[in-house]
Amino acid sequence: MNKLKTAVADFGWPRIIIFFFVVALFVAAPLVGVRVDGALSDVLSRFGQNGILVLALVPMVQAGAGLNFGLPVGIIAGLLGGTLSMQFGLSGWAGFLGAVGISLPFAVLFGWAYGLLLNKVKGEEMTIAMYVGFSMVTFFAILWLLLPYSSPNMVWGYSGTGLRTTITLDGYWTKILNDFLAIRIGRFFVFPTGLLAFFAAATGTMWLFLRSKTGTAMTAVGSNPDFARAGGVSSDRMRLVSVVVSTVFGAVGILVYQQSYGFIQLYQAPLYMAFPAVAAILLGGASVNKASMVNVLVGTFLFQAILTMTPNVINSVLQTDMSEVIRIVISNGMIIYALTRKTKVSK
Amino acid sequence: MSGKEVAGAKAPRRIALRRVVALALVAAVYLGAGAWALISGKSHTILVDNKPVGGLEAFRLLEVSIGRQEPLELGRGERDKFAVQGQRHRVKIDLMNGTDPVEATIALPYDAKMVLLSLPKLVAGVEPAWEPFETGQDAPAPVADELPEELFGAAIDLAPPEAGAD
Amino acid sequence: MKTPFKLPSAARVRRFAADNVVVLIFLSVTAIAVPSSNLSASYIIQDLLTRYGRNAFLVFSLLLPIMAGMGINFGMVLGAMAGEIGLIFAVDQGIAGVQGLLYAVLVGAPIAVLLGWIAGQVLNRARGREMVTGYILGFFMDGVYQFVVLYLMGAIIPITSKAITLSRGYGIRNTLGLDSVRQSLDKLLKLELGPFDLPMATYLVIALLALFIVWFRRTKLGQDMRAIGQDQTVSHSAGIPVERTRILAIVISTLLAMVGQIIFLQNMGNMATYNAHRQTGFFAAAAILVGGASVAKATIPNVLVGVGLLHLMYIVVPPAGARLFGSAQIGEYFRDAMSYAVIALALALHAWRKRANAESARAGLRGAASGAVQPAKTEGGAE
Amino acid sequence: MPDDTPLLSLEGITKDFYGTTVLRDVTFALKRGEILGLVGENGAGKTTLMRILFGMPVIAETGGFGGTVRIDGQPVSFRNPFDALDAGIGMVHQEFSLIPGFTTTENIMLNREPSRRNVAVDLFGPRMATLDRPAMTTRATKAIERLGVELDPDMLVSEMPVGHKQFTEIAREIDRENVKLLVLDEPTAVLAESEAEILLDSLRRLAAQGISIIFISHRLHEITAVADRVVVLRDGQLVKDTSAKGVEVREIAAWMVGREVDANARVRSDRKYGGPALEVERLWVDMPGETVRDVSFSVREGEIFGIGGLAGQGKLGIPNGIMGLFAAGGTVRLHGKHVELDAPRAALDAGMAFVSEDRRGVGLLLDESLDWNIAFTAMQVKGSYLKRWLGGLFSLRDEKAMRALAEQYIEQLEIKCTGHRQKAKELSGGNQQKICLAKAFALEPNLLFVSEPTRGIDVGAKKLVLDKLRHYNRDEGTTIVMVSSELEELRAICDRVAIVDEGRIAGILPPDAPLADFGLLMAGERAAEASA
Repeated sequence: MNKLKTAVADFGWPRIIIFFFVVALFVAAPLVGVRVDGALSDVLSRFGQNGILVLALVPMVQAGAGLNFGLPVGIIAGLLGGTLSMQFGLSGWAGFLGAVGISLPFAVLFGWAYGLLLNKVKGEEMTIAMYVGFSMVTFFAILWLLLPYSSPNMVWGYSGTGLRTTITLDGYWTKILNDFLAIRIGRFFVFPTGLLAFFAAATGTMWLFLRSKTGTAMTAVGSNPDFARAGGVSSDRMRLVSVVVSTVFGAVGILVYQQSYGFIQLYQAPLYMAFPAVAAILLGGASVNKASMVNVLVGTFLFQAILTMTPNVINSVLQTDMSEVIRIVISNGMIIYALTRKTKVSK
Repeated sequence: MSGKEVAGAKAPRRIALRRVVALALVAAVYLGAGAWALISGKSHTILVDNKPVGGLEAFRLLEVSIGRQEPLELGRGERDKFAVQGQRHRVKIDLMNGTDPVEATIALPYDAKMVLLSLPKLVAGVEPAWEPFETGQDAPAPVADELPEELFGAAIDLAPPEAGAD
Repeated sequence: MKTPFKLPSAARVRRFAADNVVVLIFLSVTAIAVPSSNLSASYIIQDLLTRYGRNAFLVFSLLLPIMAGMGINFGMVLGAMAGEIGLIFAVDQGIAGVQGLLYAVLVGAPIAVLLGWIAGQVLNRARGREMVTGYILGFFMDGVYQFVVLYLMGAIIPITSKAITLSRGYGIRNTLGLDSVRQSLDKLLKLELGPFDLPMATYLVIALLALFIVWFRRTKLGQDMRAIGQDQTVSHSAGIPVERTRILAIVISTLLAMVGQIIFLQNMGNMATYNAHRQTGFFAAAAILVGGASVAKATIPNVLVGVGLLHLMYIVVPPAGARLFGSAQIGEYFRDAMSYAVIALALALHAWRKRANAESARAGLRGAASGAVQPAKTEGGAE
Repeated sequence: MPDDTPLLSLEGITKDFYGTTVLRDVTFALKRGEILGLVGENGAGKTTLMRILFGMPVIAETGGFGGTVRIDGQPVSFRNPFDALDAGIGMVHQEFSLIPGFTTTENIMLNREPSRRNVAVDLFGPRMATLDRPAMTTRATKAIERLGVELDPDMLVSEMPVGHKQFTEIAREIDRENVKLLVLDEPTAVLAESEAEILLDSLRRLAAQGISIIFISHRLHEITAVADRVVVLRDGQLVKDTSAKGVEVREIAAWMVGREVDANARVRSDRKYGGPALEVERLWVDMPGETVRDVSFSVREGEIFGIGGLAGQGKLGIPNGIMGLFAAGGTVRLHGKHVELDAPRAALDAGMAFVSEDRRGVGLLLDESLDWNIAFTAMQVKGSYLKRWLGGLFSLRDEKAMRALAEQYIEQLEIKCTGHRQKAKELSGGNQQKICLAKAFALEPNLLFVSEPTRGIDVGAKKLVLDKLRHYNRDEGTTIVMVSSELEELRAICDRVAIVDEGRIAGILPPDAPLADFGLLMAGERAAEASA
């Protein structure tokens, strides 16, 4: 009984409430005429679509650099990869993989510079990360206008220069992962095999990375920087590595997101993309300084389930669209909960 | 701890009394200011009307002003409006015929949003010279984009486009 | 306060530059953009004068939390929301003019106090990361605000005016016309000085606020906030109620932000019901940091300089962008990027400087210092 | 005013923490205007006694205390330090509790500022009163004058020399109108000698004004210079309460460290040492609270070298500096090879290992499992416990090997735990210490630093830990440098013991040297005097 109590306290009431909320949504769905299989199909594809962006948060949390509100730095690298790949006329698998390949060097470079900055500012990383992300996104908004992109599918038709706000991936790599070996069951349910396999591979890579010597050192730095230092590990270096890895996963994550969504969104679109990812990982049970693969999987699933189900179910029940309010309150409430929780630094 | 230094602890009861009085004063000022703002800030629309009414002739041409606002010129059968605040207003009508301007004070009820003030009635001294005016028309229907933009914009929603077709 | 250390002039210049690098960067960008914008001096000055009246009050609301060591109060958007709720009621009740503003303030005040108190409680639980928590708290409350204004108003909270209600019968429309109170404060005491219009009443209110801040610093509470801002542990052991004082700092800041938002909106003349507050914290933070403030220290001149510089850039950069790149859009992105970068840079510089200071403070303890424990000057001082 | 009631009397004060008695029946009294020198080793009970006097909450939280505290003959019991302050007791701490950006005046008057009321006070309460700056300056100046020192009332604390900070702090305490008793805990620790002199003068002035003073210092000559009476605590008991007149420093030192039984010290004839293993020259270490200023020594191969001294004197800084955990300078050579400072990795690579005194802060990953804790350093430094894949292209943790290692040490060191997956934070202090030892042993070092190995662990574990160290030294031939506050422990297992005082080595003694000599070295007397 006592154990249950501490387990509940550890997990946190907000998470439990949200968990039951999601269960209630699924139970209520058929009662109000929402198809569960269709909804589940949606949830699965959104799960794969967003998962890698959530996964990208893990290394920095583990290294003690906090929640990566600067995820847009990686997203920008991904956008560069995607747009350049299109510009070079690559399509299909070559296009998608090309996009990933092109984005990686940018991600490493950006992540490295961003990590150097974060190392200078231990303590207020999260606020600074947020603003680094914001300024990166807006600076790149200028570049989207100025860079000499020329592919007619991407630039504004009337002026012939400057990328469009939304670029369709149709004819390039729309849903290339989603549709790969996808299994259709009935009219409403599609299992996005390729997408989930890719996500699983990414999760596996992260898992292996955390078990490597470097990953172990990184976890130790996050758990107790003084211990790691005494063990001959440079915490600055480990934090830098974690930021780079996080940025790389952010870049890949946005490419996966876009192929599933079918569009590349530029300009202000990436501005707030870190927040739902952060909310998801926290919802999955991560704290500001500890996160695992399980947190990512559970959190992403729950969060996407809420996003998918609330508009349908709540609208049917209340006859009004409260889903926006609900998701703002839940996602930000989750972040505040994590930030105000006494970080259990056992000392 | 800091209280002692200030209060001097000499006359705690007098201090307590002072506080009560002071707080009461604040409450009074708060409520008073609110009441003042509510009453004197309440806006009304006065339609000034120069049309024949109940056997009274309209004037050929007149200049009407309310309070210190710029006067308006009204020809026969014309109507215009003043936006005013507060309930008591001085109306000044110059009939432009060499006679002295007519002045009158009207008092409106607090909840009258819009009143129709008949100038012939006012000049003739008929009380009340005004009557409530209902527009009858409702607020225009909001267009679709009147709903708030989403905070996270594109970041979260976006069910895969074809999923929406289900 | 006197400076006991006389630095050689070169070092002093370098130190000045290091302390004001944010201001200097901003100045140089603006200096380039002003001529390229091709705007007339009188246009720029008039626009600046208007923007001072519109924005300065909001920026002032950041001063006290900085003094109390809580960093930049991004939670000030809670105050902005309270002000907007006040304005909704003023418009709904048909209260016009300055009275309408007063009414909005009176309605907004208790809401702001409540929200400020909540924010203070939350921030007290998030020591060391007040800024990011305040920022997210703003997002969170945005959801609550939307719930209240979009779903409760007209349904549970009585709203009489159909003109501001959505056609479905409840919820406030996306855009709220503020014609009844539009610039009523600005017009109250308008001074025409040559080609310029000066909203003297607004300036007067801002000046009164500045006086209030000056006075407040000299009160016991102000002194306590300064103490807590520097060392919470010492303040606590001296008997200063740390948590309560921090909450008070946030409550006052929220109240001021409430008034500031009302002043801002009366100048704008209409209100984006669900968006008006979203950028409030960002603009205020950028302004005070551009003015040379840091997360730990901010003064009234910082506010005045910052509002001027930031808005000068906001005025001149889009037309400059249009002329240089053929796209005003570029200028707009550029000024946003600059403002975001300035916040990031100012925060980073502060964190970095804090570490450098901590290290130099211990410099005396390093090295195999010969002789007695302390440097020689110590001994002379005590005699 | 002839008043025979002592200002303060402590009667039969007894206190235990979770069954460990730290104070036993301590009784003494203090007269008005008297200066009492309170002396004792670390852990003798001084701090606990002062905590009881000030009603620190920690005392009540751990079950209160026995005995009576009387002020002016009336029994008192303070619920918190503010009660004690109200009753006229002031405390000056070792660490400065000053606001750096405030002036002298503002600090002296902190939270007691004289102020003027105004309308806002009625509206929003007393904190809206404006400060009366002139009155503040006047009162601060008066307090400074009472001390008989010169301080600029408008100088910022952050720009002050250390001595001024100390005086500011004292001035703050004596500004209270009702102050009767002042407790100073090592006030001279941070001061230069000339400043310390001025401080002692100030204390005499205050005593002459009728303020009683409890003066805690390890510098025994200061005690003999300023105190009217000396009270010596040892192991929680009062061993001496005597007039300071005619008392010699050496006597006090002997009272302080003297144990009834002196059986532990042993003379070892069977010890053989090789050449120099570790040579340290002019080492300085910037470790907060444990600053090392200028230390040189050399340790022989196969030796167990002890470093002792009172807390805060810098003994802990020595291993921490050599291992690169704090900024350090000087020369360190291991087996003749130069060791880079400020680089933990270099120290580890050179073959040194360190068991930190800060077990929970530095020694352990509290939130991780035991196998992680034990294997981590060896994995990072030596690349052990890794499994290589794809021809060494990348390597993963070898959880099996880690488990085997953990289990080996769990058995060998008799670590009580539920298994190698248990989290380190769930173990008792003694078992945590064994984990730290295991971590160091896993590195197979040729020189091992052990810092405070027995602090905060129970008797059984203490013995085991010390035995393990002794056997490790004997069986593996590993040179050990052991830093400890427990003099007995050092004398029991070390071949030589160095005593550190004020960041320097005061002297190196054989373990069987007379106790009083150790005491004198700790009290800041030079080696020459001690061996006399």
